[in-house]
Amino acid sequence: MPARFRLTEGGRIDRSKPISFTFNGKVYQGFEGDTLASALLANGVHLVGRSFKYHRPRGIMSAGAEEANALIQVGEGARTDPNLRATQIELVDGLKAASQNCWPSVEFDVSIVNNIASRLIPSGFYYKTFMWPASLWMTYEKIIRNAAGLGKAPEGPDPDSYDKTFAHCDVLVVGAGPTGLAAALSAGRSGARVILSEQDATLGGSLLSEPDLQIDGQPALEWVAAARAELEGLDNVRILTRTQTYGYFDHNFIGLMENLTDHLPQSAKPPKLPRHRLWKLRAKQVVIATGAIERPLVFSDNDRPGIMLASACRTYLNRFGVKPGSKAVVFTNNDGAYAAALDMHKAGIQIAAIVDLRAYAEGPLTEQARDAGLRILDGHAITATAGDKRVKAVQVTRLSDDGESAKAVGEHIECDLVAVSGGWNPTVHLHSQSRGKILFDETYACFVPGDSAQASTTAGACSGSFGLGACLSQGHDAGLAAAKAAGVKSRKKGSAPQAEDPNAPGGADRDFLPARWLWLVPGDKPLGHGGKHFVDVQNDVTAADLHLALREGYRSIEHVKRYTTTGMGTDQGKTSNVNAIAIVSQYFGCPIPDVGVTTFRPPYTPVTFGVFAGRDIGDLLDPARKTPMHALHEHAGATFEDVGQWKRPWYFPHEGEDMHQAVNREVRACRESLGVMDASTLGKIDIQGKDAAEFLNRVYTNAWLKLKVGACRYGLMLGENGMVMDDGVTSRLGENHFLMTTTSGNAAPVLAHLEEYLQTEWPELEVYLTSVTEQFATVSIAGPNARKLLAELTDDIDLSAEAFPFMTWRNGRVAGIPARVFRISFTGDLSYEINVPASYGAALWQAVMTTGEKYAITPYGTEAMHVLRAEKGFIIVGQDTDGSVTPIDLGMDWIVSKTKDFVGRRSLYRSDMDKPDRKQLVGLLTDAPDTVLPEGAQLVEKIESGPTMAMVGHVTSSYHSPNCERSIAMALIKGGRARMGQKLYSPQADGKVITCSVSDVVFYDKEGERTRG
Amino acid sequence: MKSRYSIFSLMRNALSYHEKWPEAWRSPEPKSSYDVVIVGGGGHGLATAYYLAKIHGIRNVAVIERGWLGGGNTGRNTTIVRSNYLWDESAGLYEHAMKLWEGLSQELNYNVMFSQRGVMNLAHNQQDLRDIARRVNANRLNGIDSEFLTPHQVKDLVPIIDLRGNGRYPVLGASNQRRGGTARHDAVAWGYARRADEHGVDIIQECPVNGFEIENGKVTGVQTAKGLIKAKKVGVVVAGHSSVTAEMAGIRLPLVSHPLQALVSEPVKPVIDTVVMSNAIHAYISQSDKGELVIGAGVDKYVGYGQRGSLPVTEETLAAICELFPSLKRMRMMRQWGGIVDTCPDASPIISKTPVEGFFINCGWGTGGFKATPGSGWVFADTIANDRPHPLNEAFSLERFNSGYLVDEHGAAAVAH
Amino acid sequence: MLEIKCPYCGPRFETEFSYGGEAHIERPKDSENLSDEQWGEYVFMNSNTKGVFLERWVHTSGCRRWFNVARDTVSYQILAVYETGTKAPKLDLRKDV
Amino acid sequence: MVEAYLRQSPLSQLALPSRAADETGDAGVSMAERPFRRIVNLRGNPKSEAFVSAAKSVLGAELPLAPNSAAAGKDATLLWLGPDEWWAVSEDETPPLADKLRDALSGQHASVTDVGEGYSCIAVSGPNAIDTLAKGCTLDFHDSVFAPGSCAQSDMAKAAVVFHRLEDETPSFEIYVRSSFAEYLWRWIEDAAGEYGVAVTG
Ligand SMILES: Cc1cc2nc3c(=O)[nH]c(=O)nc-3n(C[C@H](O)[C@H](O)[C@H](O)COP(=O)(O)OP(=O)(O)OC[C@H]3O[C@@H](n4cnc5c(N)ncnc54)[C@H](O)[C@@H]3O)c2cc1C
Ligand SMILES: NC(=O)c1ccc[n+]([C@@H]2O[C@H](COP(=O)([O-])OP(=O)(O)OC[C@H]3O[C@@H](n4cnc5c(N)ncnc54)[C@H](O)[C@@H]3O)[C@@H](O)[C@H]2O)c1
Ligand SMILES: Cc1cc2nc3c(=O)[nH]c(=O)nc-3n(C[C@H](O)[C@H](O)[C@H](O)COP(=O)(O)O)c2cc1C
Ligand SMILES: [Zn+2]
Repeated sequence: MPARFRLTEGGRIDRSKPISFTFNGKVYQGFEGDTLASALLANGVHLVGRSFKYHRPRGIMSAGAEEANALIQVGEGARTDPNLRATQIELVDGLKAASQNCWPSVEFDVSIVNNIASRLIPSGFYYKTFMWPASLWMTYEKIIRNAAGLGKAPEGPDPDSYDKTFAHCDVLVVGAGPTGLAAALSAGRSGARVILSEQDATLGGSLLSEPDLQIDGQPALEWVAAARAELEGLDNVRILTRTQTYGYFDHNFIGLMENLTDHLPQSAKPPKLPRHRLWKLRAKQVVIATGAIERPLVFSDNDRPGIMLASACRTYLNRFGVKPGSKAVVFTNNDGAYAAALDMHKAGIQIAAIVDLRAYAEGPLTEQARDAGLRILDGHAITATAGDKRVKAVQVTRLSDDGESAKAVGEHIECDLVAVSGGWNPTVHLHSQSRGKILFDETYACFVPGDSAQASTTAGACSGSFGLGACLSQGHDAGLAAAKAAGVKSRKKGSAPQAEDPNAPGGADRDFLPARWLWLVPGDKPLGHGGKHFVDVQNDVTAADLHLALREGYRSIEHVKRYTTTGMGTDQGKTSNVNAIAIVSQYFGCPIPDVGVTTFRPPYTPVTFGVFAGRDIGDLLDPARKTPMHALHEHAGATFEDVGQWKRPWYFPHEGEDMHQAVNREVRACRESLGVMDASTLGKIDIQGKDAAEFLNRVYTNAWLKLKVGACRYGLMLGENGMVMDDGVTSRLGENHFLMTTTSGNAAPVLAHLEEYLQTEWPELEVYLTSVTEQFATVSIAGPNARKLLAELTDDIDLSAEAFPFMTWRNGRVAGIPARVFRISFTGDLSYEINVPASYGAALWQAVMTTGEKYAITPYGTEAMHVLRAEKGFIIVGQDTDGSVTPIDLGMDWIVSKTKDFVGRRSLYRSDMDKPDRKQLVGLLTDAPDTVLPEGAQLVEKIESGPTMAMVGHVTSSYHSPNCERSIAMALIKGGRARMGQKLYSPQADGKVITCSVSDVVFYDKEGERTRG
Repeated sequence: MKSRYSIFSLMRNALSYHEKWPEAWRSPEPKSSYDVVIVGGGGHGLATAYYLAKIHGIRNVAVIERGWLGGGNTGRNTTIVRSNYLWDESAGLYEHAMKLWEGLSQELNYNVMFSQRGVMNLAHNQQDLRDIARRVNANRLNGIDSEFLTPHQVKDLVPIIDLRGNGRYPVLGASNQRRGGTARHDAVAWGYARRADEHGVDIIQECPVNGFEIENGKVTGVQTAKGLIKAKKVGVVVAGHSSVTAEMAGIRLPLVSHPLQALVSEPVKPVIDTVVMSNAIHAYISQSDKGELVIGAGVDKYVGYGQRGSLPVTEETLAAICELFPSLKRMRMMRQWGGIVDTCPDASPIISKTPVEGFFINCGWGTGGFKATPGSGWVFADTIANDRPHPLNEAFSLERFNSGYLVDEHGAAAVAH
Repeated sequence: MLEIKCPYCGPRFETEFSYGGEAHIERPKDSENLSDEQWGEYVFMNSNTKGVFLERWVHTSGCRRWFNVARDTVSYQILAVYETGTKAPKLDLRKDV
Repeated sequence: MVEAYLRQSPLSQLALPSRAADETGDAGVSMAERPFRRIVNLRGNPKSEAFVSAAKSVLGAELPLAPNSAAAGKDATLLWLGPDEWWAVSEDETPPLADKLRDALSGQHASVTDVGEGYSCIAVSGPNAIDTLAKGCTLDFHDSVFAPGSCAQSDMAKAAVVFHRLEDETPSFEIYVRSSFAEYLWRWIEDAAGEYGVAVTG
């Protein structure tokens, strides 16, 4: 059964492909090529939603991206999308759509009481009330929140995937109306790499709504088809339909969002095709050909369903073959809207009247309407409208000469459609986003682009040229010029397409003038006393609201916007902003440009969050860096900890063990027999050059010139502010060759820090730095049996304490693999770090594990390592320091040279640096040896009864130490070193207090015999 | 008092079709001289003027604003208010502000919609957990409400959160300040403006300050687009433009100004009832009373005076949001903008006297000064009125960058917002 | 997203670079003899220029070289790129400030 | 030397051969791991006659001096990485170059460092190779900008990489990535190429 308002022929819909969909639970039919809006209109459905604040019935107002009214919830559950514009939703089989912001239904919405009470809730009412009693605000707020919002957020994780891509081109053309097509053709023919972006599914722009125009001697749409075919044949041109250019950023960087699958039924979506794609495009040149948007008139109760833009009526008729009503009143201030009257008349819609604000209606189209015998009421205005869920009548009254008031009693005209035109606004959004100037054009009463700030031009209706002929030639010229400016040497020229309008006097170059600019159409009652003159229909902002804001001193247009919320809806004021500005200018009696405009911001129309994430979510959000031995650790059941981007084994629980038990076992193994850990993640920097030692001397706090080849030394690195930045062991591999290690998380920052000083402060130093972090896999063995194990694995290194002492390194073979073995220790036990080529890391690990079996070799993770080093009082940069700690604070004066300069040195001597109450690193021993202080616990000198207590410091590291058989902690305490033995208290969140005393920070093997043994 | 706002005045005015509402503030021409000129009509400047008049009885005050009042960062921030800062000095200052927030609507007779819906900072790794514990403990001992939440408690408060964070950013816990929340940013500026005006303060908009008159090391006036205005004392509170403005008085500051961006989604019915912040993955989210999701992103790394942020930052932030809240992937960004924030090396503000006598500076609030607005104005007014820092802002002197006594709120304190 | 012309690798996107703040600030050689204030000036103070700013960048994801850039901090237009250790070229500062 | 079979490539965990088995017919993108490349990082001053000629004597070809360009040496492919930095990349079987370079350059301000163990190489080719790479990299891979024979250091997704475009009719790239990022990057590219069809090859 064909829908009631569908024409039997005409339009670009495919009548052979019916589509069924549901709206508010009811099933309807449409055709391929329909939008949800056109299909609803074809079925006579005009009431589609409720407004934000007053919950007034709202219909479909436009036929494009500017739609402010017909916002729809599409889909269900996790795959639902709120606030979609019905005018841009392509109809797809099985589409489920529903009205939003209404309860229980769009037909009967209880919140309509807000409309009745609207006198009490003008703009900004909430700033003036809900203040008493103060305690009730949270309750009021809850009610306000529930009433606000439009659609509903999805209810589960989005099952769809999103994509993003970078792209480059010589010329981006935005908009594929006649202007954009002409530009793409001329630029494409010249050989430039062109991208053509069109938000619609189809090329043609406004031509899709034009029945009669001709271009280059053929019907306009045949020209469009030919243009498309030609462009598709050029391999230097890419056409992106369903792709809005949403943002114009610095350096001609442009954001586009492509919709790839929303128009396909679920079953027809290719499984690996993402839903939306973000294009991040660098264009050498941009041609903005985004057209213009028709402006509504601001008159009394201008928001009823059935009140639409005149151009939208033409689009529904000509593009979709849908009659938007059966009896229409056209309301205009210009000649252009007569095209809508004529088209509707031709299609059999009764034109009850054309109400024209102009004192005398004239113009080429006006004359045609006169000739066609249509009733024209010039010098008249619609002063009131009636109809609950759809407009059913208007009151038309003669205007005073100045247009300020309506005379006498008007005529009541019945209708079910009002087609409105208040002129046109060029779509200058992108131009303005690019920081291009915009100017006010007095003739057309609209803002037009001024000078560009970036490599872009505007052309066609977007630049304020409304005739088709001008659009085509401007587009053509802009495309050519852009290609040239992008440095393309033209292959061939071609001439601009020529337009004709066989039916129209004035030909294809007519625009919508003459017009009369009457920004606020008088109603039958004073403003604000009865009917509502909506400016922003989505946010329910009326002209009276604007006046109220101005009266209250919110004079800047930016204040007006924020106080009334005009232009702040999902449409961002595409149809309302200019009207609001004009009404403000009238209030002040100043020229419109003096009011200024609010800032155009991205996006042009809303862009899905998911597309910004693309595939960079889930396990691709951030690289999980893995060592060569990772799989073995996984196999061994390790629990991993993130250290920077690295995955490091945290501990290796045996079956039935909790973390505590596992860590205790691992720690004990390292002291009693043999532990092994994967230390591959340590940063490694290869340093070569004749000034390498001098360089180290400048970046570390201690001295490096005399380190012997074959030896290693611990170093501390500061920032220029004197605070500890990193530490690690550096080894001298040759006279001019060092290998530096850094903490795992700091490898890149340290290399960057070194390069910075090398290149910018000391370019005279002959030093090269190369990251070799991943060149080596590092297996660290620790424990009394470490030497024995190593002895079994190597036969070419003399492991005796004399030949291979602590803090030296040797080359040799370990398990047959060429290796460099360092005798260094972070655990405080006999320990070796074996470095082998990374691809042998797993092999070495396995060899060590197998050979170590007889020593009950125990793999240990970062947690056990932390306990072991804490037993020795070794710091971890980032845990025991926080960017506000100096080496002196750490008690590491011994490593700070007094005789040379180094990065950060001078900062250590500032006046506040040697204050006795600076926080210093000390140990803490709890009174109850089994109680482990929580890390992050704060300490006080005495317990007060009240909530506030003066803190003296906090716990940075704290563990149960199996080797000390008690808890141990490290803490930064004000003047800590002078407090040895002092009792401190740590109040816990649960009210308990842990008592402890200040101690030395080394808890185990104070003499370091185990390390050196 | 000119016209009290209340439900009754609203009803009364409804009868006269809201045609009789008085101006919230005047738009006066500047006088030739003032006791104090405040440069910058953001929340901090307006609050300073208000407290100067209200508490210190200094009513001959002008606030000089380059554009429209509240149009700087006050009008473009993500509105998060909390006081759970780490160091004693910061805690003192922000908690003072918090107490003022709690009575601000009544104090100003302007509903600033201060919504104590709670502010949560997520922990994603072991070091986050340590830092949070340290801060929560410190807060409690400073008398600031602060609690640790387990992942399950987080989920209860924010049902749409994905605790697994897909493995990369699991939610291991959070700190929570229940008294924290949001406030309607514009209303804060407007409310202070209205009350300051009522106390006689002249608010001069659309009037850039171009220089200062300084004689013998003492400030005597302000050069503006509307001519020279004499002043006994000058307080500069211009956020992103602090270096530029201080330079006019020959003062150098340790600030970097760069764009910080934010964005809002389309409005929807309530989906998230608290404020959730994740420093590790750069995302801050709350839902405004109107229904938009208000999302704060990171800063562009470079110096910038363009009130816009770059796309990579948006991508990173929204990826984080999608990661934490997978059901929000289909929501859409409605508007995106930037503000210019002035960050200090230690992420703490400067509220200080300067080498120029009578010339005071309040800046360096960086990405997080909205929450301090009432407190900042309060201590700054006190400092200006008495020519010496109030104990609450003593630590925030300019001098600290020489002596080394920094109040380093980086890292541990969850800096931003 | 800025496009920065690395003097060595050619034009690349902003994300390949790291920012290094103000250029031409030399590290004092005799920090010993500086007052706290002079040292504080070197470590912390910043011109933070609105307008054409001479700043340092490093091509982190490319050649890892440091270099200098003259950039308008309002329009973000890049007026010049030049090597570390060389003087800023003469610039037409009227442009777009 | 221990048995070479004990060596493991960074992508060995992904079981690429089994992925190769479910290869699709008309894949837009082919992917493969090229493990165990030997890479020597060479630093020196290209304006120094001595440096350039010493390098040439070992490598058998001039070091490429034009930015982002590659050259074929006797036993190694030479990639320009920066104004004073190159890679000499060779297959595992070829004789090691590092020591020879070190000898030839001794006494000069230069550095020679083996780095190959720290990298894996992922080959990506096919009609949609460029579309795929564009998803993760800001570089313009168009023929007119990044012709066959070009190379560049850049980022791919969130990994730092070196691209080398091979002299091939279908777009073919080799992407060198630090081993620890290899698995991430492989999966990222595989996912990005999904819509074009992916074939994993030997
Ligand atoms: C995107 C974003 C999100 C943020 N989110 C939060 C948050 O969630 N929570 C939080 O606490 N903080 C947040 N902040 C920070 C917060 O907005 C600021 O710290 C705070 O608003 C600063 O207030 P102000 O009054 O000092 O500055 P502003 O409001 O910027 O006021 C300064 C005023 O000085 C004027 N001015 C400048 N130069 C001159 C001159 N020469 N002459 C006259 N007038 C001049 C400016 O026009 C401006 O109006 C955010 C900031 C941004 C940009
Ligand atoms: N006589 C009149 O009253 C009058 C008024 C206005 C327009 N016109 C006619 O309209 C036509 C204007 O041609 P035109 O090509 O300049 O404009 P157009 O409106 O025909 O085409 C603009 C195209 O840009 C697309 N677009 C807009 N913003 C976009 C974005 N951000 N991203 C992607 N696509 C976007 C639109 O979907 C549209 O297809 C001419 O035929 C002109 O005569 C006439
Ligand atoms: C908390 C908050 C909520 C906002 N909500 C909206 C909104 O609902 N609609 C809208 O258009 N803009 C909204 N904005 C953004 C403003 O329109 C505007 O972009 C911002 O104040 C910056 O000003 P500018 O874009 O004029 O430079 C909001 C801003 C903030 C700070
Ligand atoms: Zn480079």
